[in-house]
Amino acid sequence: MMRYSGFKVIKEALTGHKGWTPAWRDHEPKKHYDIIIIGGGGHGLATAYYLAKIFGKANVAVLEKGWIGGGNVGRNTTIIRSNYLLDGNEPFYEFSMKLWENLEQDFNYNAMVSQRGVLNLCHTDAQRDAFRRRGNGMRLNGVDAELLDREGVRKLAPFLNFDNARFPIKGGLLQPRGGTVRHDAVAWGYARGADQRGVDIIQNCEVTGFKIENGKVLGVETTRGFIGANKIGCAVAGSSGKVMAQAGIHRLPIESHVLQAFVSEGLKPVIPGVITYGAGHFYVSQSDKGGLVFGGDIDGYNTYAQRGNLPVVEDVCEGGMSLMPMIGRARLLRIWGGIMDMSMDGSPIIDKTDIDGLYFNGGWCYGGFKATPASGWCFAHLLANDQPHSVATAYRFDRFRKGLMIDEKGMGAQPNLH
Amino acid sequence: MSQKNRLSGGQLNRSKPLNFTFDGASYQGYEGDTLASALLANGVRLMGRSFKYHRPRGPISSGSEEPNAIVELRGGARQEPNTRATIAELFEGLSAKSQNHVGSLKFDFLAINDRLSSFFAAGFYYKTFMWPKAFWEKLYEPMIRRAAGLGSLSMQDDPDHYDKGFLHCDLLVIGAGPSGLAAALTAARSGARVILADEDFTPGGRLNAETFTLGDASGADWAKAAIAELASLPNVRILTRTVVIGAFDHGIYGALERVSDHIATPASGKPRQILWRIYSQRAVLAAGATERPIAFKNNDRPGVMLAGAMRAYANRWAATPGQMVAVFTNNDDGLRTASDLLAKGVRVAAVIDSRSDGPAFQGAEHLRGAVVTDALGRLGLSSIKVKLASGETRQIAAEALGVSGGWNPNVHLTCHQRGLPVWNAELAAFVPGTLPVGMVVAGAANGQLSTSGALASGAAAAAQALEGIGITAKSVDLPQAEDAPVRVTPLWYVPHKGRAWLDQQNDVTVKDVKLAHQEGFRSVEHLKRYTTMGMATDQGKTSNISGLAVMAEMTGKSIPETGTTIYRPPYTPVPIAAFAGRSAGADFRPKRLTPSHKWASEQGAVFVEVGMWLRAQWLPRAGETTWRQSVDREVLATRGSVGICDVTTLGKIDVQGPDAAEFLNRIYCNPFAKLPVGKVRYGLMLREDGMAMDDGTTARLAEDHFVTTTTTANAVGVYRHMEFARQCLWPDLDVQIISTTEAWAQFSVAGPNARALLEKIVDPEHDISNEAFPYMGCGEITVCGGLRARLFRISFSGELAYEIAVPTRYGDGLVRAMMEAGRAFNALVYGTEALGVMRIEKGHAAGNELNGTTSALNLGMGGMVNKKKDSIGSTLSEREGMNRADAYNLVGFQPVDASKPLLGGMHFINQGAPADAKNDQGYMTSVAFSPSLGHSIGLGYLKNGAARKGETLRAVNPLAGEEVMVKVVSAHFVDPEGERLRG
Amino acid sequence: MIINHPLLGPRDSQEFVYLGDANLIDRPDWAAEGAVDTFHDYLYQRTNPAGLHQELWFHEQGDRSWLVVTRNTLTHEITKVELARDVARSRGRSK
Amino acid sequence: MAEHRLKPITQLGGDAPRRDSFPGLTITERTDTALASLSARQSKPAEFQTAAKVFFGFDLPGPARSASGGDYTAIWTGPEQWFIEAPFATHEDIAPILKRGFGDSASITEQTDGWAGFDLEGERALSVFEILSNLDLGKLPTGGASRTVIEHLGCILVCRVAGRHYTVYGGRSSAASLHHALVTAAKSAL
Repeated sequence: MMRYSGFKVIKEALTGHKGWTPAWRDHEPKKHYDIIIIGGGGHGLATAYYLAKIFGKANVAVLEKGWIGGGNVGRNTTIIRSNYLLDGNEPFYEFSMKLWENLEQDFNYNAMVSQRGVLNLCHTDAQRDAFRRRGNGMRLNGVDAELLDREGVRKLAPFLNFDNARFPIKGGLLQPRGGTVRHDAVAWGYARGADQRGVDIIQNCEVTGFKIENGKVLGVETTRGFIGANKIGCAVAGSSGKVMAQAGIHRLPIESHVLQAFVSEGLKPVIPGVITYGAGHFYVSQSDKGGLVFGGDIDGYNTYAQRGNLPVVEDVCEGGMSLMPMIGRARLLRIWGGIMDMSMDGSPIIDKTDIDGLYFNGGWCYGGFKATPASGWCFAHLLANDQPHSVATAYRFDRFRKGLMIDEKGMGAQPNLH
Repeated sequence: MSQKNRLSGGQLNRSKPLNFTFDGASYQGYEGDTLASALLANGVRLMGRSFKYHRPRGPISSGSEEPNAIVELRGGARQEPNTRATIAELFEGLSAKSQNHVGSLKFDFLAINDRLSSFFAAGFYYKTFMWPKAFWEKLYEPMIRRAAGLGSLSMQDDPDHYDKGFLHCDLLVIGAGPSGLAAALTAARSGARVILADEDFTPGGRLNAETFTLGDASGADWAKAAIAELASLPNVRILTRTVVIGAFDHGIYGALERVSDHIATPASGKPRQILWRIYSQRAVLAAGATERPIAFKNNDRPGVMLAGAMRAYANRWAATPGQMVAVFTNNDDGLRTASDLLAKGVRVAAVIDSRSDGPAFQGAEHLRGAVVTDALGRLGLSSIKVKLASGETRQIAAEALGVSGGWNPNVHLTCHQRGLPVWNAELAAFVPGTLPVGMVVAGAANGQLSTSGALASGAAAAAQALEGIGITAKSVDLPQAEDAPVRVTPLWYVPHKGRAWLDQQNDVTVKDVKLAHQEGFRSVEHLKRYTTMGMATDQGKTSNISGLAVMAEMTGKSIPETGTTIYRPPYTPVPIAAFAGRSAGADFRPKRLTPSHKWASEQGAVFVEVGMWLRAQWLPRAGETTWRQSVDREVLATRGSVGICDVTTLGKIDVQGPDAAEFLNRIYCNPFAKLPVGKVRYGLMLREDGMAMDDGTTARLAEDHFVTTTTTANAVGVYRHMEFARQCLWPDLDVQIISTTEAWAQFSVAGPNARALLEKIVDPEHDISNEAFPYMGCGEITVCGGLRARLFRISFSGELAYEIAVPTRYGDGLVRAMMEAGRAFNALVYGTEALGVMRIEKGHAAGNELNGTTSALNLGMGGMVNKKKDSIGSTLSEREGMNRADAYNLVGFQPVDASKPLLGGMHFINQGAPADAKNDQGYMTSVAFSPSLGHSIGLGYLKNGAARKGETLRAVNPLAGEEVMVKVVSAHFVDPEGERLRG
Repeated sequence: MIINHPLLGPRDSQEFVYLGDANLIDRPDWAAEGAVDTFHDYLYQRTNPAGLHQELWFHEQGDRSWLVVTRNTLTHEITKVELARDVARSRGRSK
Repeated sequence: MAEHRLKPITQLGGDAPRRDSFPGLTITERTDTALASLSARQSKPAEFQTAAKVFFGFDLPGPARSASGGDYTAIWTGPEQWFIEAPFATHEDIAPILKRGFGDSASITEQTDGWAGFDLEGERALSVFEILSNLDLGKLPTGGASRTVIEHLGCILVCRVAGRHYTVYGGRSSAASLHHALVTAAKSAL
């Protein structure tokens, strides 16, 4: 097991980098595993990692139809935060934040967890009151939060449009511990950590069907043959509908939508942390390489196409040019799209299904990245113990039937509004 | 400095010299130059520094694929970072600075990174900087961030104006090289509506860079004639300086026109750039091809460039990177560079041809079967080392080296809808595979690399495209042109111990790709992400395929088996401002003004944004120094006598038809069927999930005519919802709805003297006495001597109140008339703050309470949900989770110590319990200082609140470390029995 | 995207507002047994197909028609556009 | 209509219509038009048809079209719905006037002041619309009409003379923003 360190980097540099070994191994699938995780994205890999590390389950495979980290963990705007409003969510996301804070030492991989702060701006008195409610809720949960007035915001981000704004900045809610993480490194770090603990990571292995007998799942058909398992966890984000349909579950409280995101050419540092516009669809941070990483709203129609259209690109840039017209001459370099599994109340699901042995993790909307460590841990907990983790008890399928929605935005049963 | 490397000829306007500066030094070029061509002509090869190792760099291309020669153009607020010198048109007074160095361009202190490069191999940062934990954010990351990035923003607001526009055509032709021109001519002569877009300022593509003839004319002249013909046709639109950036769904293309980038500043009122949305029936992609380099040790030295670019500089721009050059090629096309430069009088030291079986070359020493193994000269090439076929190494002096590794078709736009290109072994390149619907690819973009082939395929592509939309193409006589075969023997890199660059801007070398392979990052996407190859400002246009080829060699698979990268929009980077267009700064969104806006402005009102609306927030008077003074005065004056408020912003929906009553009965949870004509009723509208969607009053003006009001915020959504119900749920209900929000200027007139005031406005034939026009009455009346108007006896403030509406154009007149009539009562106009105070005093829910997660039960209106009829939301509001004993109820709060202020967003904690999430009892939604009561009051949601009146709780605000003891009270603070509004 | 409006011809989808699955037309009977469950299924459960999807779009910046658009969620190809009112009637909805 | 004592203001807040001139285009505030929406009721289609013929003397236009005759222009705005234009001076009370013609076969709503109209006239009109509207105005014939969006505002666009004269109606409350958009575009394009 190779350990990464500054010393190792120097040693390899001086000896022609001949000693590096693959970050994770390529395995042929075994005939049977205790647990199979479908989906080699952030959540799937994290689940496998924690199953092995925390719950002592090493006879685990992660099946990935393409290359690991190729889903939403590899196409997002890398933001982490735990500034949620509702009881069902806040402890979960704070659990995630704490895991982020120790992640790199934990899995011996520098994912560049950078807690430079997440600032949500408000533009009306009502928004400020709502932020005070949220910030106080965070504080009651032991989470850091600061309510800034206009001058407080100006001190942090003097380049914002204070003088000629359509929607003046009234203040903002700051979570200093929020920030960004190098997204790909999260997938690779978990993969490497899981691999080192005995998990089989199997790429280019697409699940094509389930073997279910007497209401119990026995394994999966894949492009690399049948693989048996005692338990199967599905963590496939935007493909939730497609994969679950193979198990005969044809209806879920989920729709698939595309979220576009954007990066500019590299620029010398200008944006300190993450800034979110409260009167338009725009949020931005700046990567360590110098690119402005920004995004806004989903396109709004069901799609699996991983690409969007111009109206949203324009809408997001309009928001940017309203909030900080100094970015006008920065050039947008690349647009990409990820498929979001938008749930009916904007909150996720980590639950058993009606099929014995089949477990589901999904409905992350566009908030899945920040949830990666906690989602992995809680899903591993559920898979290992058949009981939800204490911070994930609300993420049940039946909450809609029972009228216990976790609706942060208050938009109701319309996924494209969450 | 003289233009020592300026050649003869070229397509320059030599009668128009242009002065410019680069890094403060003055130079001269000509109209028709780019910044790069002018600098080369002036003997400047060093134009920038690379991203990671800060290596000295010069241009490798003459187009938008340029990774190296990127500069900060212009200055002040117009400073443009990362501008490609190779496509920046020269203009008088242009000033540019090199970027990404500490110290000068020549002596960059950060070039130390280059010395330490073995420590900075691909992915090194993932393996270190982890200890001690706190050091990442405090030390390592700030250090990395300072060093990273390329150019700088000015930090000033972009002063330029940008437009967005929309164009329609039968056929969009992308690229005005030989194939694009042939396609455009074919379509234009066939009568189709054609748009021809080209990124260059002179259309013609490679025709401007080559010495080939088309028929009797030079390529450039033929292109000029073709453009002239196209420009003369009414069915053709030519967009030069316009790059098509993306292929979107259903034939929509995005294109960026650089309207004013070739002049110092845009003319007054004119845009810098226009983002066009082009709606096309069909498109011909004729985007040409991009040459690729061959990697070898130190192949990034200034002076090493693509052979085709070297030729373009000589032929089109009459500029050469040096007087003694060499050429390194693996294909026939590279040989053209040598002959063209010789023809221009440039000495060619040698032609190094990696093939032993290629055609012979005359005119310079032709080293066949040889490869370049090293380049020397730190700030600019001085010589190259060549490994001869014999195995010997020779050093050859040269100031510049033209390298050709073959040409890659520009397939980018074919991939924007996730089509994958396919490998063509003969060209050793990817060619278009699955295409977006409606697109045909022609010319070099489709692998037709000869001029003749390009022309023919352009014409054929246009004919094919037009056939699809029912237009028969007329055939076009195409001129004779060269038809040379491609003949390329793939050579991706020259093996050597040193560093050979693939992605020059991001400093990704062959070694990095090999390391990625060694560490298991073998899929193309892993390779890209691990090494950052192809992620620089050029998006890997000259490097991706070569990197892929190296990886293929490592894995022992073919290139197509190894994969291809997904090209995504935009084709070249686009200023963020261009995507925003005119919707920037204060023009981000339109404003909506109330009918009394003009009057209120004259009064010095303070306005507030309410959605898109601007409403008067309060109207300060002389001597008032705080907003509270104004608001308290407005509240007290209204409650004491009479106040007027512009409430036009509330949505008004006209609901008519024989089934109008039944329709409203289903839209609202409470009954409407039996509302008498001439009466108004409050309605609560639920979403289907049982949560409150909106509330408002509905007036029945006739049996078959209602006017429904919505909240300001929800007007649009409620209308949409009602149309959904009308068209999708109950299509045969005979009901018609239409918004009339803006047709009527509506004012609330409230206070004990409201009626007295209105009696001076309402024409005397209309009796508005309490008996004739009681609370919740409504009617159509006339005012001020005969103007049609509507009067509603409703009250948000809790006072005796009316809402009066006149056609909007008379709203300004009405407020003036009412102020005049109200003089005897000291009438005033109050703003949204006073409105808010009075509604809180009265306990009315508003936006803060109707937050999308509150049910009728939460609002204390559970009893309104009529179970004897079907209405939207009634069924699902029965779910157990929405009817728990500890459900939130809306109640009132007041501070135990009357001097203490309350704040919206405070949370409630039981006395004696610790302030933590477990003990959270609810939250304050709205607060106000009640001038009527002399203390703060609040509304809020409290668990089981309805049963807890009289309790004392802690209202905590941990954000500010504050807490206030509050008493739970009825939400109706003022006139709880409602006597005033009925008076 | 372009939506070929049955009355107005091709229009930019930017003029429309999207709601979701066209099954939202099929609002259950409130008076039937187990209405809470059928309403739950109606409102919250989606087939979310990867392929042809019938969905509701409102021509908000146009003629205010609700449309049922049949669109492929993998390619975005639109194969059919109908007035929702007609679809609703054909599915048996009336008053 | 009786003589009352309230003074009207234009949508831009002035006493008289504003006019802005550019090379090849003038933009004029339209203040002399009364408007009402006319919607056919489902229950009386025959009565509605008859009433429309008798009242207007011309057939109501189909989708994306307008039709004129006498004092009236009818603009198709939606299925079974038209906006009716008439001279303001004689038809300020347009809703009751129409009601008299249609009885309960139609639902009629006054819209005069719900909208702010601007006339764009001149040979360069299309150059300005190309940076304002996504409609293919090059193909919109005289009499063509459509609701669409201009600079985030829902508008009704009527082609009076193809290529030369267009009316844009936007919500009255946003008249200043619409006017700003039109004028900015004209400056930019002309």
